[in-house]
Amino acid sequence: MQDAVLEINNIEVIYNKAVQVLRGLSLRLPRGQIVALLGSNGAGKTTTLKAVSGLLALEDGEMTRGSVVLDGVDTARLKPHELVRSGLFHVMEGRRVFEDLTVEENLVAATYALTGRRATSADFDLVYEYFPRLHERKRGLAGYLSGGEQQMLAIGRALIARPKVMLLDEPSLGLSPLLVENIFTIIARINREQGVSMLLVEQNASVALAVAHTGYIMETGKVVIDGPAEKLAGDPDVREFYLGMAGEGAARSFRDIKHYKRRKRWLS
Amino acid sequence: QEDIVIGGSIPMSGVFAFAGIGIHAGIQDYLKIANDAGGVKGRKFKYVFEDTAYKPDVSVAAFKKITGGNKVSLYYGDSTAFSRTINPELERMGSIMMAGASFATEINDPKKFPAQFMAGPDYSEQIGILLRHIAKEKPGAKVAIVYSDSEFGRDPVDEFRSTAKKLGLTVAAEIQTAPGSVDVSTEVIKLRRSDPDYTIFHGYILAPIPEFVTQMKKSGAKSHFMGTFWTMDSSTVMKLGEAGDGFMGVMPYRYYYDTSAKSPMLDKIRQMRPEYQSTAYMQGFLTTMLFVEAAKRTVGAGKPLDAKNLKAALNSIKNFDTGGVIGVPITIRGNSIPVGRIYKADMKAKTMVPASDWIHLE
Amino acid sequence: MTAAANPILEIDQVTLAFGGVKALNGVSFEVAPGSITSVIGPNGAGKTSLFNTISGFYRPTAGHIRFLGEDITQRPAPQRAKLGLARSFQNIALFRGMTVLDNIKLGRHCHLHTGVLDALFYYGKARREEVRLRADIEERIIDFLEIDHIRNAPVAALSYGLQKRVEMARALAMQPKVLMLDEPVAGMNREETEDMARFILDVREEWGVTILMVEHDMGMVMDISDHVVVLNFGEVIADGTPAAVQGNPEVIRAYLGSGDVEELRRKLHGEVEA
Amino acid sequence: MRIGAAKQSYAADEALFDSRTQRIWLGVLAVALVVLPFVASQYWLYLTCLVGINIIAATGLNILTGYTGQVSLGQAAFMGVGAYTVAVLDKTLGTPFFINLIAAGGVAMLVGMVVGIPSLRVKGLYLAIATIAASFILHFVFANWRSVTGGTAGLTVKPASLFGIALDSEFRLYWLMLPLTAVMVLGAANLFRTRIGRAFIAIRDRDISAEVLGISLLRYKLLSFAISSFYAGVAGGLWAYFFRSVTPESFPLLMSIFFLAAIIVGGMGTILGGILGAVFMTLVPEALKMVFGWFPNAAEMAVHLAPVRIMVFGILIVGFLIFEPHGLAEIWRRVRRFFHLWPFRT
Amino acid sequence: MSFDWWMLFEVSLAGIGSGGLYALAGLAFVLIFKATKVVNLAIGEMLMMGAYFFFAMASTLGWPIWLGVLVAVLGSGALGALVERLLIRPMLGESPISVFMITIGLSSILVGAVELIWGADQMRLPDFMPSDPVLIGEAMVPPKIFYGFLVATSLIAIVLVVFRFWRGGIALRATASDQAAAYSMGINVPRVFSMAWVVGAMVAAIAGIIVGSISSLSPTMGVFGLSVLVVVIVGGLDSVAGALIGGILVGLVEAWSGTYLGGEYKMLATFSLLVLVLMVRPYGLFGTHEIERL
Ligand SMILES: Nc1ncnc2c1ncn2[C@@H]1O[C@H](COP(=O)(O)OP(=O)(O)OP(=O)(O)O)[C@@H](O)[C@H]1O
Ligand SMILES: Nc1ncnc2c1ncn2[C@@H]1O[C@H](COP(=O)(O)OP(=O)(O)OP(=O)(O)O)[C@@H](O)[C@H]1O
Ligand SMILES: [Mg+2]
Ligand SMILES: [Mg+2]
Repeated sequence: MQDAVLEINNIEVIYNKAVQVLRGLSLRLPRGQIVALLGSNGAGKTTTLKAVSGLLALEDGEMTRGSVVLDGVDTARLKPHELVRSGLFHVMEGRRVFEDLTVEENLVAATYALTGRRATSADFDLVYEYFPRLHERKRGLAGYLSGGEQQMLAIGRALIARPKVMLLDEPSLGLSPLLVENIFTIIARINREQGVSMLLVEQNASVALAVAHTGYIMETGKVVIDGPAEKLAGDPDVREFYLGMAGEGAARSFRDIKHYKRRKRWLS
Repeated sequence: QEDIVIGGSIPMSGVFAFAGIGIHAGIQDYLKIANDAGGVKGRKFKYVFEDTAYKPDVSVAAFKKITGGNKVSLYYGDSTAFSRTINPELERMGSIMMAGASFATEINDPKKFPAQFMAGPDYSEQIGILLRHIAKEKPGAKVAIVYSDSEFGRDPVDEFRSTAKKLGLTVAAEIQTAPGSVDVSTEVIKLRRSDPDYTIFHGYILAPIPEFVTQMKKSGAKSHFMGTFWTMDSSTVMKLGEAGDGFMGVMPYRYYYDTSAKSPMLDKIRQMRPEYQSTAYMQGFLTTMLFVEAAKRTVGAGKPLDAKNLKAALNSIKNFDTGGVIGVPITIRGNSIPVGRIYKADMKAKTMVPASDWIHLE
Repeated sequence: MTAAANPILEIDQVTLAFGGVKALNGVSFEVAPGSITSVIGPNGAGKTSLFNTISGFYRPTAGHIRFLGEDITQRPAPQRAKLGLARSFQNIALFRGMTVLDNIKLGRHCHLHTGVLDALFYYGKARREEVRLRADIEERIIDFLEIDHIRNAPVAALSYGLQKRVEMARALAMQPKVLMLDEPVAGMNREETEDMARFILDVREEWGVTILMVEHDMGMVMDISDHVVVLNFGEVIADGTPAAVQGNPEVIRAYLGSGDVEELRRKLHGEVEA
Repeated sequence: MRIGAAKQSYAADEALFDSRTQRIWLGVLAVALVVLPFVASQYWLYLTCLVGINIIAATGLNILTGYTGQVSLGQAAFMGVGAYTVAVLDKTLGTPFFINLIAAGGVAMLVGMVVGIPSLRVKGLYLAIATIAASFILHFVFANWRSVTGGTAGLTVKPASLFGIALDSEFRLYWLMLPLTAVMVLGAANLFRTRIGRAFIAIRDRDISAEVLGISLLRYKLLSFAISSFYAGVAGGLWAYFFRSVTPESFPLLMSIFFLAAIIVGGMGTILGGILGAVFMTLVPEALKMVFGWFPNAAEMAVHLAPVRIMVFGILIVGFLIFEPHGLAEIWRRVRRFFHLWPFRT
Repeated sequence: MSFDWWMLFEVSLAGIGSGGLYALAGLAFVLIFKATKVVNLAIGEMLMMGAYFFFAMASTLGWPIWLGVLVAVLGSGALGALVERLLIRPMLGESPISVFMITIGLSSILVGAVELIWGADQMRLPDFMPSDPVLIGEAMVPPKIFYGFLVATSLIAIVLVVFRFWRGGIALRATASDQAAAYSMGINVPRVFSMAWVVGAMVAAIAGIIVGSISSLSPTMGVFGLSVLVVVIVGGLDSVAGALIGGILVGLVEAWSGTYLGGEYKMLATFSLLVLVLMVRPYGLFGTHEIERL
């Protein structure tokens, strides 16, 4: 088996000491690969990523069982910022740019991930090369960027941090089709050129499965299917529920969808 | 036989705690003396108090609580606001005579406050005593008043103006400082430029007097500085440090350590409490003495203890010897005792020494 | 389908500038009554700004907006809502301190009449109005959007998809003539997207409400829209039927990209293997 | 959820007190309140009246801060406006107390609306501090507009009188305070069953989107200030009749903080919270006094009572915010739920 | 009588000088706000604590002045850390209004504690500054004001320079803007929080010692904090330079109104200034606008 840079072993997460969201979830991220994590709304994808990056505590969440192992080290005792400095970068859902900082200051903030050593201007140039739009607006406040521009900035910050492992939470959310393509191309490039391993949460399953090596699909806090991306993309259930294909490969039309509720086979 | 109850809204804590604690001790001590002497016709005095933290609403609550649970005849109140607030209630009840820590001019009006009195000169009278002293020391002098923007501070300002005029003194400046204002440099500038011979501070306990005095002295101003009753406790004045040397003020009672004349009551106090007692203590002590005297006279005349009778008894006091607490015999015509004396700070000896004779306002 | 003779909403040379940035620059198009019109365009093209201008949150620097033939450019936002312009928001803007039911009731605000005194005493008029409102919402909106099981839940506890649905319910409670939806299916998976598409189609069919929508999910946009407007850098670069827009080379270059997942996959993997 | 409380109609579901048990308890409470003045001591009646005044003022603040999200530290000053209105009317026109009280509410309302004007531009805590400014400016007016307010010495008020009976004792005043408090609280509760209350909450949660949904911010923020300060004004008017002496120092900033603390401790944004908070915060000092009375050296300890009271005041605010942010009302709800489900606890 | 220009000059100098003290206290406020978005209503009480610590060292224990100042400042820093750990950190992620009210509670606790330990009486700090007035032309500037102003402006200058050249300033603002996101950038959020409170409390202590030595110590000293609030609102809650400008502005307005209108107008004038500034610039003169988008 390939060496895993990140291993999630059988974790359980409870919010507010009351709501259990993850129920024994396990997942492996092989070094240098991209793993896609798919699932419907509220399945617990974001929660999984937060459990890994240690941001649960901020929202009254708690990991009650299981372990997360980063590069052979159990992360239980590491604080979120220590995790970041040891090479794990979480691009959070909803972009979360620092609204009253300028674009450039947002990037500077990310240099804290580099434990002391300053980012060179080459690092910044790299980001601006990937996202020229950011360069145009580098002195503007991030809060006034459009949704897509903010997403670019969020990924740009990750680039500055040069992590080993990147957790990406719905990077395509609200992006134009062209940008989705671009961003995923860039994600693939980063993965390839810099060997960054990535755990990718996405709703846009077709693109996610296109870029990923391996895929996991979760429902209500558990993994229900996993396997190589190509194999998942061929699975009839996945095709129907995540890719919107009507059986024979043709995309289903929205106008044809009638008023009936279908059930996912793996749930029944 | 029923006890005679003295209630008290006492500021044991809060900004006025230093006074409240003294007052409390003074009341207790005189009652002990009175009770040891057998009370009034075998009736003992009982003292019931509550801490008010010098807050009028708490004070009112304390009053309700004490009067609700006891048959109170005499009451010690802690502030002008309280005296005023409770006045209609006193009139309605008609059973209690009250005195207190407030020397507000307003209260010195037997028509408006028939059931109250104060054991000393009101603030206007205090200012009057000071001005009289000034007029005698330096006729035609320029005087200034510095007062705080509060009810306490504003109380005698009109009186200051008219009395100064009457005595042929020139008003150099009237300076009001914001309550709680820290930096008084601009006020000092104003004061310095008006170049008064005498400056009277009123409405403060301590701050900002030290800063005024220090800055004025350092800038070479030649003014003398004076204070009113609540500033004049020995320990307060001593906090002025070196700059306070010569600081003068009006005081209706003898200081604890004043042995310049015979005073059996002070001897008794010094015996009961070997350490220094504040002027607030004297105030509480003397108030209680007058409470007891009024009660004695009322009971002695066979009248019921109610506000009207107690007050009438109090006003029947003529040439009364306080045992030296006040240096001259006193007569209480209205709601106040308009007597006082100027004391001056001697910083080397760390005491207040008399600077005038007893001054009696008519 | 292009705009009919009497458009319900007319955007006429609207320009909106923030300092130096021109978010909209002479945008003009029309929305036909009863249509589903989609506005698409790259990120930052000015779509949300356009919505904000229509609903009155921003005042355009120049140009006019006409609704039902009337120029509403100078009207404050609440009045526009009353006229029948309802919308949902790109970043969910539910009132988190209220239950689902209250959120929906709030939508009806501008059509209610209870005054302060009525409210304080809650006698006759106020009470009747509230009960009528409740019945209407229950029967027409909650049933329709299939959210009866959550009507008393606080919105903060709902999943993303449900929140979007409640937002739509609130907008419907405003009794809109034009319903503006800003990215109604962003962040939803295929299944939920299909649900939402179904609701949008039904609203149009059963209630006769005109729909104006911003969305990046091309599958849905091209499928259910009657009319597509493409913005880029604050300017309209294409305007027409889905098919026409889809084939427009400028739109492909600025916005759509190849649009072919298979090609993308080949591209990504080809490079990975290389 | 109450077991077996299936509603028959939407009207029933919209009712304020929806279950029978609730109505029974309400009846019991009403009877207790009627009996109280006949059994309680003068002091407890005094406290009860004070609680009534504080409930009205706290409920008013709750409408503005708890429900509309506009933090105000001016409630005491608005009360002052009400109290002065009563005192001045009483002195100059001698109008009946009922008219004076309404005028107190009305004048405070106008002042409140003026203070509320910045709320359109000034948000959140900037606004809170602007209200501090307003209360200092009002204090200045009270202290310096001598011809009307009597300067620092203030004004005295004759007792209110009803059918020729002077309401000059706690016992008599109680019969004015109790119904008035009940009516004011009920009014506030009603408010939040209608569009106006919903608009307030919407403004609290997200004011800018509320505007696009048809709620005029100008109108509703001012309305909230108006209603809230009307409550304060009435409370202040009652205060004037209760203490019968009104001075600028009667309404310090600390009093505004007290009301804020009351709604925090009671529970912001619930009517019950305003009530519980006002009761609790008024009675805490009493409880402390009792505790201090238990010490053998009670007399010496008395010196420490006030500082301890100040500290406890702070600790309550902090403690509730950290451990029970929804306040006593939430605790009460939990208790109720427990008993409703008992013994079928889940 | 012609207008006394020297008096205006002298009064203005005094106003600017005491404005420096406001600015110093404002700096303490701004540092905390910048990092934690906490509107600290207890700022006046933090000043007070510093002054009392100094009193305990220099007067009660009779330590040398410099040691007293040092220990008081360090002690205040420790208190700041404690406050942050016990009261502020549990409120991470709560609404700013709740945290604001926490600080109201804090101010009450501090006042109670001081009264419990030292009593409510006014006390004097030992004099430790040169007491001869400083002459500028014919105008006399009170020494405490003059040296206080020097301390204030130098501290502010240091802070300005530090923020200019150190990316820590960005970390501070990033933390204030979004704590979770700051964490995910590798910023040690708890440390930024506690540093801000420690440094803020230490600056407040310095201001408190100066203020205390000018007037006197008492548990009501916290009232000073109200003027500080005006200062930071006028300058902008998160602007260091704003604190300086705001402080001087408020100092001048107080001095002029106090001199030419009377002491009772001081508060009125400052609060009117506050309302005026807020109406024209809702985020103060240099404050950051809150971003509002739909
Ligand atoms: N802070 C929280 N407190 C309580 N419950 C929470 C919290 N955050 C999330 N949840 C709940 O946990 C569940 C999983 O949420 P999560 O955000 O992980 O889902 P997700 O898979 O990322 O969904 P989406 O696709 O909508 O982003 C949801 O039911 C949500 O309501
Ligand atoms: N209040 C504002 N101040 C300054 N610039 C703004 C403001 N609002 C929007 N902008 C700018 O206007 C442009 C258009 O933004 P808008 O949000 O309308 O884009 P959009 O088309 O909705 O993009 P997306 O699809 O990413 O949501 C962007 O460049 C944005 O930065
Ligand atoms: Mg998620
Ligand atoms: Mg948008």
